[in-house]
Amino acid sequence: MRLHSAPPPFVRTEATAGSMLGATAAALCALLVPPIVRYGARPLAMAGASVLTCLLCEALVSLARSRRPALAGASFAVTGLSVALLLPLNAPLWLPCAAAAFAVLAAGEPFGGFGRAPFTPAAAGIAFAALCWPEQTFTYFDPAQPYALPPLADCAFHAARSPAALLRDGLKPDILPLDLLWGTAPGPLGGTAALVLGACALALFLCRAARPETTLCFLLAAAALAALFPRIACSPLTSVKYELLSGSLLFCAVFLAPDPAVSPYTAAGRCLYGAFAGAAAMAFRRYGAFEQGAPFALLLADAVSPLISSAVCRLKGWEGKPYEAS
Amino acid sequence: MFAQMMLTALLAVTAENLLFAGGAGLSGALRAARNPGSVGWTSCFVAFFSLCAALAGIRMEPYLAPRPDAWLVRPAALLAAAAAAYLLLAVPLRLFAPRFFRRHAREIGPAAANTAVLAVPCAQRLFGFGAAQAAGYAAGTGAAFWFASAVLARALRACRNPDAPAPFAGLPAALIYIGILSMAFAGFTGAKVF
Amino acid sequence: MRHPENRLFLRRLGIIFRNGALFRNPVLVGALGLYPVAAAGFGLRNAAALCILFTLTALPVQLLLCLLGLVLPRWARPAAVLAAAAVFYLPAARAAEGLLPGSVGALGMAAYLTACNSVLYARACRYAPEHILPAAAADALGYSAGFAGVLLLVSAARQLWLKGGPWGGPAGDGAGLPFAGFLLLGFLAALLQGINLRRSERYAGGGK
Amino acid sequence: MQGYVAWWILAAVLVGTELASGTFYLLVYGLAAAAAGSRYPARILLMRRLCGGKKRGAWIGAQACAALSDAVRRGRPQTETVVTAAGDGVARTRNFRVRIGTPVGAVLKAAGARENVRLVAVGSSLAGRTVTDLSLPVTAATRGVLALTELPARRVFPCVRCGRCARACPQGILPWLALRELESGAPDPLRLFHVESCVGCAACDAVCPSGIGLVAAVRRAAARKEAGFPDETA
Repeated sequence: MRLHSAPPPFVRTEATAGSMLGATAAALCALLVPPIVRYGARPLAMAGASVLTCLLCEALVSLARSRRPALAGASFAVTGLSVALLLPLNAPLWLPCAAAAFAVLAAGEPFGGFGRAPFTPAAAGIAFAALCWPEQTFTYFDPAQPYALPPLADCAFHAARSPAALLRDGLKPDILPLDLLWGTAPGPLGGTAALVLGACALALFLCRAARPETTLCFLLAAAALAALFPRIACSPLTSVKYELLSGSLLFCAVFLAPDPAVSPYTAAGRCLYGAFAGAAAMAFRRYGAFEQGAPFALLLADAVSPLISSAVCRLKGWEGKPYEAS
Repeated sequence: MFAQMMLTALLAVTAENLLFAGGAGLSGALRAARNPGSVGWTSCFVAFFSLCAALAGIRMEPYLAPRPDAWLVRPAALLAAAAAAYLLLAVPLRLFAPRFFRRHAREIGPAAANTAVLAVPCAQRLFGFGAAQAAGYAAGTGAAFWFASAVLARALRACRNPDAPAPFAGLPAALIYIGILSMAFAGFTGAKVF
Repeated sequence: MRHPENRLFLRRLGIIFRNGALFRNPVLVGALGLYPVAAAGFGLRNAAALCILFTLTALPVQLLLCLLGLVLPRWARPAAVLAAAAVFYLPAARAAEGLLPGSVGALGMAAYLTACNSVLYARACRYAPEHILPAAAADALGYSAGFAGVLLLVSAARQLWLKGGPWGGPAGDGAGLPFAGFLLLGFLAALLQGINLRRSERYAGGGK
Repeated sequence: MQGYVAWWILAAVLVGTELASGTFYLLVYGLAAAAAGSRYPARILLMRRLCGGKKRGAWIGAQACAALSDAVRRGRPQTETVVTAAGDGVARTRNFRVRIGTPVGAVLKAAGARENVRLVAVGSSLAGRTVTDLSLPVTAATRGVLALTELPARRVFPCVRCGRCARACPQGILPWLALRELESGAPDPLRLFHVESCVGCAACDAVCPSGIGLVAAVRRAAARKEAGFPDETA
């Protein structure tokens, strides 16, 4: 029996940052299932390309920094899957790759990678894609018509306007609410199936991989703004329904907003952060240049997050206490 | 009029945020962020000089607009106005509040030459602001400067964490931070800054 | 000129120039003059016009401040810099317009803001009045070269990116926006910081 | 009379060692005794419950109490102690009454230690220490022997801001705040909230999902705070 020495503690909590990331990645994979069932292998190819790009970029960075690749964290999978799920299924395959590479190489690694990036990498990747290639990022195929989407090649399709684009133009989307729930409306790959998203959110909160307050405040703020200032002539409830179920808002609220590496430290701070992000998302939808506002809003909220943190610390009286000898 | 002022100030702070969307005056904001104690006063000076620049722009425009070489003379006139505004603030302060002036001399000068300040008359000419709106815009620029400095002060701390690669630690990471943040502002403005 | 003291002097001027142009680059190390690079540096033509404008304003302003250095009180320097920039901007803009017709007008606001930016301000206010004329001139030329180098590099990269890269890919509309400039600046600054770290390590190793 | 003084000194020593280690405590409060409960760190939470945060009480652990009673009533010195052998390296978690001085290896053997034990720790599972020599003796303060077949994995991630450390801390310290300030390179002593009251229970270490050594960070922060502002010391 050869004995080793190690510093205490010798027992630890079961939940680690790695397991939390793994749970998030599993939930993101679950989101891929309905599109795969409906359209074949293309969603898998998109997600695979994006995840592989993230993996490759992280490996390259690790090589350049001559350190052990930090792959066990599965943060690359979360970033890659989030990027792929926020893009349309008909986008050319290089688009998720470019967005994912940007997310890792520009928004993640220069700041020290997982847990250190001041911006949600996936949101930064999507914002980059939206600014550089808006046409490819916001053109959606019509899911009502049967298409064979080839897994790897660029696909020919009949473009349809997404509910978010219609709302932006002040038109009421002519889409059954059930389609919005099941994900048969035009929109980003992972953002359309609201029911699956809700189930994933519930699972993540129940297994404590994410905290619900950010998501709840995000959605509450967005819903309140949608009800108070509807963009289309309809009842407040209808406005809330369409605003919350269209575009990437729900996906961002569930998967990107609770990102532990950027949100404030305290529950109160996280509530403020979520509410700010939700309000900013609605402001971007109304006044912004693109139909998707949530990724941009998250970037803005990430920048404000340290300010919220320090404001909360000051309000709670955690600052300014001198040394007290016991 | 007050409502107009406030609305324009809000415009300056948010969508037309010169600092992040356009990058004007960021050098000054970064400098202020490195020394967080000076942020408040620097923002006040920036607001004051923005107001001076905007009013000077309004005053000069009737004389400059008809000239064929307006593109050439306008910047020079503006710079001269900035020099005058600096003297307008510095001389009385030096005479009547020498201690205050000595403490803040390092902030007043850069604030007068700050690009955000010099950009205000351009914005004012572009949007056709009146005096009240220009005042609001100047106040908004000051507030935006304060906000940018506050954000950057914390960003600089985040950019110097123990996991960041050595070549990126500090300023390079902060520049990338600003780049990503200005992406968020570009989401408001789209493919144009103004 | 072959006198050893002269050689030493020239060498020192060379070091001042080199530091301004590369190792203590005003944009990449000093975080000064970010606006013109980020907002206007998206085409080589723009960049060339800005470089001419910048160098032709910076050099005389720096020399003037150096000459005035001992006469002018410290508190009046900012006003002097701004006024001198206003005066020297006129011939500089004329020269830039003469060399590249229509370029200054196309620059729009960036031309205004390059006439007196934070690089020029910081160097003319703090460096020039306290150094001798040749040093001030070498410094002005050095940081002008540094500024121009960064500006041209960033502009070339963004122009290429706007056209879809060297392999003729899809055009990236975003490259014209300031964020692309900031990101490129960030990576360039990281490269320079890496070089500087390597150098300081080598000096530290050599000193032992 | 002299005998009584000697026993009281022994009792005081025992109480002192109890203060430094152990898991179960009884708080002698007048004539009453109370159970500590199962939440870690038991004694601090018990103190808080019974004394309301005021530093007027003292505690004596169950074993020390028994030894004290033996010493005072029967005049018997403490020669035995109860040791818990636990961990996945032993067949079953069991308590043993062993003589003080028994080698740790003998306790493990009695508990049915497996062949592939790689780490043996003495003391609490959160704040104990490892032993590499099994002939070391059990002392009067030894309460537990932990045998593990796997080394505690210490894959460290950056802080994920879950706030569990602050909830686990019995002293109301915010370990994340201390860590954040230390990592910023220039910690502000006034932002190091309450770090000087750390008792080193390592509850924050145990619950941290990122595996960060928070106790060490809080101790460094306390030293930093005690030193005051750099300007003051310079």
